[in-house]
Amino acid sequence: MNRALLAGLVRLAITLAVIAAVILAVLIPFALPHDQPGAVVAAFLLGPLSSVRHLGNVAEYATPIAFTGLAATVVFRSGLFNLGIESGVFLGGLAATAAALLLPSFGPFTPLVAIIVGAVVGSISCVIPGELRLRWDAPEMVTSLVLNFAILYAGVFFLNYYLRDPAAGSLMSYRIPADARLDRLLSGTRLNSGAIVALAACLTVGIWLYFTRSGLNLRIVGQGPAFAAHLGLPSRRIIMQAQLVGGLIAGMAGAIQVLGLYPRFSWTQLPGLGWTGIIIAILARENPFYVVPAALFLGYLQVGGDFLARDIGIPSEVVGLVTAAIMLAVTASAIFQHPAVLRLIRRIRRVEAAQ
Amino acid sequence: MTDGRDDGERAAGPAPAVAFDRISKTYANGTVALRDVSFSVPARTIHAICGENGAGKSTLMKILFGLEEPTGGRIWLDGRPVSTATRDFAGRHGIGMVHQHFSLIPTLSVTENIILGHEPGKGGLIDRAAARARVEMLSRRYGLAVDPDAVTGRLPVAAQQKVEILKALSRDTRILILDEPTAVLSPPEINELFSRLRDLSQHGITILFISHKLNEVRSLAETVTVLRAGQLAGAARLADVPDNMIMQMVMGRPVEITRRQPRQVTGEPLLAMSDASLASRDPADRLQSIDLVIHPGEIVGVAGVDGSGQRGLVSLVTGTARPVSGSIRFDGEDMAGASTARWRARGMAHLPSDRFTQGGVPALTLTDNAIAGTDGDKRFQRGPFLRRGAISRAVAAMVEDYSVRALSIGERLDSLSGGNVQKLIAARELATEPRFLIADQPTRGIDVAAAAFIHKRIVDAAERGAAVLLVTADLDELLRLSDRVVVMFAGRITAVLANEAQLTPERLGPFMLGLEGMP
Amino acid sequence: EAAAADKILLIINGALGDKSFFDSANHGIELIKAKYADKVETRVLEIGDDATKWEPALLDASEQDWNLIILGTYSISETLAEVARQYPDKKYILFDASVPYADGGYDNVYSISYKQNEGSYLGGVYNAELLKSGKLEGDIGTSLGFLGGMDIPVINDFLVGYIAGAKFVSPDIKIAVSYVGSFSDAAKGKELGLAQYRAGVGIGFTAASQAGLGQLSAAKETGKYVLGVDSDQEAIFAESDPAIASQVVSSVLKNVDVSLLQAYDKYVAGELKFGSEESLGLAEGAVGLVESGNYQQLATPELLAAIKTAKEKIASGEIKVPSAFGMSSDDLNALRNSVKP
Amino acid sequence: MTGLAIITDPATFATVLRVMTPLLIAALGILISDRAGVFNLGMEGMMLTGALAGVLVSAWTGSAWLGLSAAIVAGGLIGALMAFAVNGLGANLIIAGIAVNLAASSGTTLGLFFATGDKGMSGALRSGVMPSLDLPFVRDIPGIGPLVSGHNVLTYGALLAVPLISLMMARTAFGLRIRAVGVDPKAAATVGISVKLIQLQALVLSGMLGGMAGAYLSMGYVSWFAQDMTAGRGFIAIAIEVMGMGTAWGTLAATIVIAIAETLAITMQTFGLPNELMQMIPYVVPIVILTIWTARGRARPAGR
Ligand SMILES: Nc1ncnc2c1ncn2[C@@H]1O[C@H](COP(=O)(O)OP(=O)(O)OP(=O)(O)O)[C@@H](O)[C@H]1O
Ligand SMILES: Nc1ncnc2c1ncn2[C@@H]1O[C@H](COP(=O)(O)OP(=O)(O)OP(=O)(O)O)[C@@H](O)[C@H]1O
Ligand SMILES: [Mg+2]
Ligand SMILES: [Mg+2]
Repeated sequence: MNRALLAGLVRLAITLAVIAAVILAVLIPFALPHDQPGAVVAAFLLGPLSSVRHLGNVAEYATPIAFTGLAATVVFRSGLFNLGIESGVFLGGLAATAAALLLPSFGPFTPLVAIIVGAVVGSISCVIPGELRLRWDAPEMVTSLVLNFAILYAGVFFLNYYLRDPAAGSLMSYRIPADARLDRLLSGTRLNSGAIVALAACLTVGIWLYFTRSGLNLRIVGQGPAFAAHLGLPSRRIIMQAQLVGGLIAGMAGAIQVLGLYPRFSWTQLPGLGWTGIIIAILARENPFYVVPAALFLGYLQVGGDFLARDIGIPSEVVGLVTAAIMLAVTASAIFQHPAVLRLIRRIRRVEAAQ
Repeated sequence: MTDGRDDGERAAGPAPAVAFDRISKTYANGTVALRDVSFSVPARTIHAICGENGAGKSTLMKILFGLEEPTGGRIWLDGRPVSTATRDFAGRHGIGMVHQHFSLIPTLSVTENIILGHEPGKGGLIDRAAARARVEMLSRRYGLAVDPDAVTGRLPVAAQQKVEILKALSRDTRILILDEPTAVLSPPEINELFSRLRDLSQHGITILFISHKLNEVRSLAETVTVLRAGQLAGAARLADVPDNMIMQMVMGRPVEITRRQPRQVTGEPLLAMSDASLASRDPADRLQSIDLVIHPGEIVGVAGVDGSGQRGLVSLVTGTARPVSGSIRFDGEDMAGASTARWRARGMAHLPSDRFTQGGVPALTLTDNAIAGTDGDKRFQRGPFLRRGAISRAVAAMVEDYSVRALSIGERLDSLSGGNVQKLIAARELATEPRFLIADQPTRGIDVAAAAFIHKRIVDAAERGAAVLLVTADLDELLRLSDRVVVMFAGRITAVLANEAQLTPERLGPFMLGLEGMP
Repeated sequence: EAAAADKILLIINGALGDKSFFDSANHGIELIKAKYADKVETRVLEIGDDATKWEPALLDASEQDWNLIILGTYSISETLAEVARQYPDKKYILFDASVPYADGGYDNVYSISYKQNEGSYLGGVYNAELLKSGKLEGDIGTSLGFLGGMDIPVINDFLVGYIAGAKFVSPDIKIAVSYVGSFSDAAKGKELGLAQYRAGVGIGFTAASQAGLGQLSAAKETGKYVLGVDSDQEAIFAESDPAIASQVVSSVLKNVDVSLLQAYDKYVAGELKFGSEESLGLAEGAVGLVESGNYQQLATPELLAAIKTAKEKIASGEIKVPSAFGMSSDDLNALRNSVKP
Repeated sequence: MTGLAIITDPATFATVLRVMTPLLIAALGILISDRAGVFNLGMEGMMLTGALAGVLVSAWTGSAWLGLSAAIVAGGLIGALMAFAVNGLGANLIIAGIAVNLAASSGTTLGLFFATGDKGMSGALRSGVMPSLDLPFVRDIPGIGPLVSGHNVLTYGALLAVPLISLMMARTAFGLRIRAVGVDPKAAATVGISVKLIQLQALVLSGMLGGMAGAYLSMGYVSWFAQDMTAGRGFIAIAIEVMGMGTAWGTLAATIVIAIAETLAITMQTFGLPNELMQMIPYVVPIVILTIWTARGRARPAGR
C-alpha cells in the first residue's frame, strides 16, 4: 500500500500548500500595516501551540466540528445535499438541556440519557428533508436550508416557554444540573469527555463506512446510484439510514457542546457548527478517519485567529475571510484535478510500482 | 476515390464540397478514434458513411463541424484549406449538423431551438415575428412541417428529428451532416425524411449521412465511405457494388469463426418471455411482442444494430422495467416487473454494457467493487463486519484468476483501463455461479486476449447449467458463443436462427438492417 | 511616586459599536484615562458574542498581568464565576450582573447591577406626561408603545418599570407591546414600530438594540415619537439625520461609564467593596433619562415637577419600582394585558 | 383592531409592499442564476455587501443614487467572483455560495470597522436614502390612489423588474441563452454559445440584484448599515425562488404569499401570539408549498 500512501501524501502536501498560500494571501494585507508583520503571522501560526492550555483550546474547538464534520460526511455520502445538520446541532443541544432539566436524574447515566435524547430529537432536522426528498421529490437542499430557521424559532419558543429561567437576565434555560454535565479532561480548558466521544464516533463511523457491509452499501448508493440499482440494493432505505445517522450525530454534537461547555442553554441563533461541518467534510474528503485531523486543523486556525484578535488587535473577522477562501480553494477541482497534478500522482504510482 | 488534397490542387472539375485530409484524432484519455483518414465528398451529393460502433464516424463529423479539434490533418472546403478552430466555424461556413444524440433543449419552443445561437434581433429583443417567419420559411422550403410554437420536448421524436434538421439548415447551410438520424424513426417517418433529404440535395446542399442500415444507405446515398477502427476501410459508388461487398468492408475481412459446438437443449426453458411489450419515452428502448426462451445451459445471442431494443430487453430481465403486456416466467415463477433484488435472488447476474455507471463505482477501490452486492455472503462477512482479510485474499485471487492488471487491489477502479474494468466486473458477476447470466457487450473495447478469456468464462457458466443471454454488437463474438441467435430490429425480433455453420455475418446482415424479417 | 501604572483591562463580550452599554463601558475607560492620565494603562478587548470563546479569553486575560479586569453582562457572569475562583489574586469588576456571593469565595469580584426598571419608570412617567401635555406636534394618538428585542427578563425589566411609571401618571394608560425577535433586524423593528404607530401609539419606547433603531426610522416617517434606550439615541443621529433625532424625546440610560469611574475612584482609595454586589439606581445616578437636547424643549414645568417627584419618591423608597426578575410568565402576561390598547 | 380591519387597512397593503421589496429583488436575482444552471446560494452575502456598499458610498458622495449604484456594482462583483470560483477554479457551486455568505458576514463587519471605526452600525454616517415616489395623477385617484402611490422607488423598481425579467427571459437572446444553458449546457455549446460567459453574466446580474435588495434594507427601510441586518432574507428568497417554479411571475406570486404571511405575523403581535411561532411562518410555508408542488410532479414550464 506504499504507493497509495505516497500518492496520498502528495495530495495532502498540495492541499496544505494551497491552504498556506490562501492564509498568507488573506492575512498579509492585514499584517503589512502592522509594525511587526512577522509577529502577526507568528501569533497566528504559533500562538495555538504556545501552551498546553491553548492546545487544549484547539481540541475544544475541534470537538463539536468533528461531530458536525462527521455528520456532514455521512449525509453527503448518501448523495443528498442535506443541510439540516445546522439545526440538528441546535435541536440536539436544546433537547439534551430539556432532558437534563425535565427528566429525573439517572445518576451517573444522566449525561448519557440527555445526549441520547438530544441525538434522537436532533436527527429530525436531517430526517425530514430526506423523507420529503425521497417521498415527494422536494429538493432537499432548499427544504433543509429553510427548515433550519423554522426549527430555530420553534426551539426558541420552546426555550422561552418551557425552559426559561425567569431569574436569569437574558433568555436562557435553568442551570443544567451538575450531574448532567460532562467531565472535564484538562484543567484550565473545557476539553471534556465529549472530545473522546468525538474521536470514538469518527472511528466508529469510519469502521462503519469502510469495514461493514452496510457502510459499503452506503458508499455505493451515494457514489454510484446506477450501480446500486444494478446490484438491486434498497437505495431509499440506505439513504434514509444515512440521514438518520447524520442527524443523530448532529444532535449528539449539540448535546455534547451544551452539556460540556455551557452552564445553561442560551442559543437564540443557529450556532453555525453545521456550516463548519460542511467545510470539515470537504477538507476530509468525506472520510471519517480524516475528520479528526481536519477538525483539529480548523480548531488551530480558530485559536490562531483568536490570538490575532486578542494579542495583536487584528479583528477576528479576518478568520471568517480566511475560512471562506479555504473552502473555495480546497474544493477547486481546477487545482486538484489539474492534469499536471493527476499526471504527477500517476507517475509516482508508476515509479513505485516499477520498483 | 481520390486524396482530398491532390483533388483540390489539380482537379479540373469543381472542387469537392468537403475533403478530409489525413485526419487523425486521439482523445485526451488516449483513445485513438481516427488514424489518417482521407476522402472527399463531391458537392451537391448525398454521401453515406458507414462503419461499426466505435469506428470513428461521429468523431470525424464532429471535427468537420468544429466541435472537436483534429490531432492531425486538416479539412478542405471547396478546395480551400480551413481551420476548424475558429469561432463559429460551422455557422460561417454553412455547415449544419444533426447530432447522433439530440442536441435540442426540451424546454424551449421549436422556434427558440432553431434560432438559438443566432437570434434575429430588434431593439434588444428577439424579433419573434422574424424568427417565426424564418422557421416557417425553412419549414416550407424544405417541406418539413413543424409547429413553430410547440414545446420541443413534448413533441414526438420524429417531429423533434425534423426540428433538429431545420435547426441544422437554419444558417444558410450548404453542407448538412446527419449522424444516425433514423435511429429513432419508424419506417414511414424514414421514407418521409428521405424524400425531404433528396429535395435538399436538389436544392444544392451537400449531405453527409451516417447510418448502420444498409437498406437506408442504398435508398438515399450515391456514394459511401466505410470506416473501420478509425481507419478508412473503403469507398464506393453504391450503384457499382453489391450489398455483401459493403458489408464486408464494414465488418472487415471474413474471419474464420471458431464456434463452440452448439448444444442440444431440451426440456423446460429457464426463462420464458412471451408477447412481452415495453413502452418507453426513448423509442430505442421500446419492445413489441417479444417471444424468447432460454434453456439452462443455453447461450442465446442477440444481434442487432445499437438501439434496436436490446436495452429494453435487458431491462426486462434485470428488474429495471416492467412490461406493459405479456408474461415473463423464470423457473416457472412469474417475474414480470420483479425487482432487481428479486431477480438476483433467483440467480440472475448481469455484465452491464455501461461499465462505469452500472458496472461499478469509479471512485471506490477494486476490492469494494469486487465484493459489492455480495450481501450476506458468509465468506466475506461476519455479522455486519466485512472480513477484510478473507476479502483481500478472495479479491486477490479474482484479480489473479481473471488477470486484471492493476497496481493493487486497493486502487480506485478508475485507475484501470477499460478492459481490466470489464474483467473485474466479469469476475464479480460470475463469482456467484449464476443460473441466469446476462452479458451485455461483454468485450466491447477490450483486447483479444482479455476477450477470449471472458468468452471462456461465459461458456463455462453455460456449461455449469446457466442460461445465458448474450447481447453484443460484435458478430464474431455472437457467432463464436451462441447456441441460438435472435436478431432484433426496431424493437422486434426479426429472426431466430440456430447457430449452424452456414450462419455468417452476411446471413445476419439483412435481418439486422431491416431488409428481411420485418412483418 | 514611582509606583507602576495600574493596568486595567476592559473585556467586551460582543463588539463595540452597540450604541449601548459596551460603548458606555468603553466611555467609562476613557473617563478613567482622562482623570488618571498616565497613572493608568488601559486596554479594551473585544472577544465577540460566541460564548464558547469567552472562557479561554478570560483565562488568558487572568494569566496576564492586569491589575483590574472589567467586564459586564449577565451572559458572561457564570463564566467569570468559574474563572474568578481559579485566580483569587486577580481583581474583577462585573457590571450589569452579579456572581453568586452566597456560595462564598468571590472576594475578588465586585459587582454592579443597575436598576434599569427605575430608569424606565422615569421613562414611563415622562412619556405619559408628554402624551398628556399636548406639547408634541401633530395628531399623535392616545397610547404609548414598547418595542422589545426579545421576550426576555432583562428587556421585560424595562417594560415593567415603564408600565409602572406610565400608570403613576395615568392609571388607565394603554401601552402596545411587541417584540422583534432579534436584536439586529432593523427593518423588522421599523415595521413593528410602524404597526404600533398605526394602532394609535404616540410615543414608543424601544429596547431592542439595533433592531430597535428601526423604530426611530418609523417615528421619523410617521411624525410620531420614540423614547430611546441605552445611549443618547438623539445624539447618534443629531449630525447624520436630524429628522430622526427630532423625534427622539429622550433616552433611558444605564450610565455604565459613570459607575465604572466611580468604582475606580473607590478602588484607588481602597474603598471598593470586593466580594459584594452593589445595586445602583436613580439615587446613584447610574440610571436615568437624557436631560439634554429635545428633553429641554419638551419638558414643561409640570412635567419636570412630576419627574422630580418620582425621583424623590423612588430615592426615599416610597415608591418601589417592580422588577421583571423573578416575575412569573402569568403575572407578566396579566400586566401586559392590563395595558393592552 | 380586529383581524378584518387589519386586512382591509391600506397600511397593511403598504407593509406587504415593503416586506416584499427586498425579498422580491433577491428572489429574482436567484431566479436568473438558477435558470442559467448556477444556483446562487450566496444571495444573503451579496445583499449584506450591497447594504454596506450603498451606505458607505452614499455617505462619501452625498448621493443616494451613487450609493445604490455602488451597492449594485458590489453585488455584481461578488457574482463575478463566484462565477470565477465555480467556472474558473472549478469550485463546488454550493460551497462557493456558503463561502460568499461567510466572507460577506465577516467582510462587511471589517469594512464597516475600517470605514467608521465602529463594528455595530453606521448611524454616524450621513448616508442617503432612496426616495419615495408620488405618482402624479395616480395618487389622486380616489380609493386606489393612496394605495398605489407613495412607495419607495426600489419597490416600484422591484415590481417593474418582474415584467422586465420575464421579458428578458422570454424575449431576448440573452434570456434564451440563459434558459438553454441552464437546461443542457452541452447542447447549448453545440450552437456556439459560451456556457461560461452566460453563467458569468447570470451570476453578475444576480449579484447586482442582490446588491440592490441589500441597498433597500440600508437605504430604504432604514438609513444605516448594521451588522447582519439582512437577517436571513437571502435564504427566504431562495425558498421563494424555488416556490416560484422558475418564472418571474411565479416568483412574484410566491413573494406575495410570504410577504402576507410576514405582515400578518407582524400585525398579529398585538393579539399576543408568541412571536417566535410567528417568525416560523415564512420558513414553514415554503417547505409545505414546495413539497406539495413537487409531489404533484415537478414540470418546469417552457418559455418565460
Ligand atoms: N469524448 C471522447 N473521449 C474519449 N473517447 C471518445 C470520445 N468520444 C468518442 N470516443 C471514442 O472514440 C472512438 C470513436 O467513437 P465515435 O463516437 O466516433 O464512433 P462511431 O463510429 O460514431 O460509433 P457509433 O456507431 O457507436 O456511433 C470510440 O472508441 C469512442 O469510445
Ligand atoms: N481516468 C483515469 N485515471 C487514471 N488513470 C487512467 C485513467 N484512464 C486511463 N488510465 C490509465 O491509462 C491506461 C490506458 O488506458 P486505456 O483504457 O486506453 O487502456 P487500454 O490500453 O485500452 O487497455 P484495455 O485494452 O484493457 O482497455 C490505463 O492502464 C490506466 O492505468
Ligand atoms: Mg457515432
Ligand atoms: Mg481500451
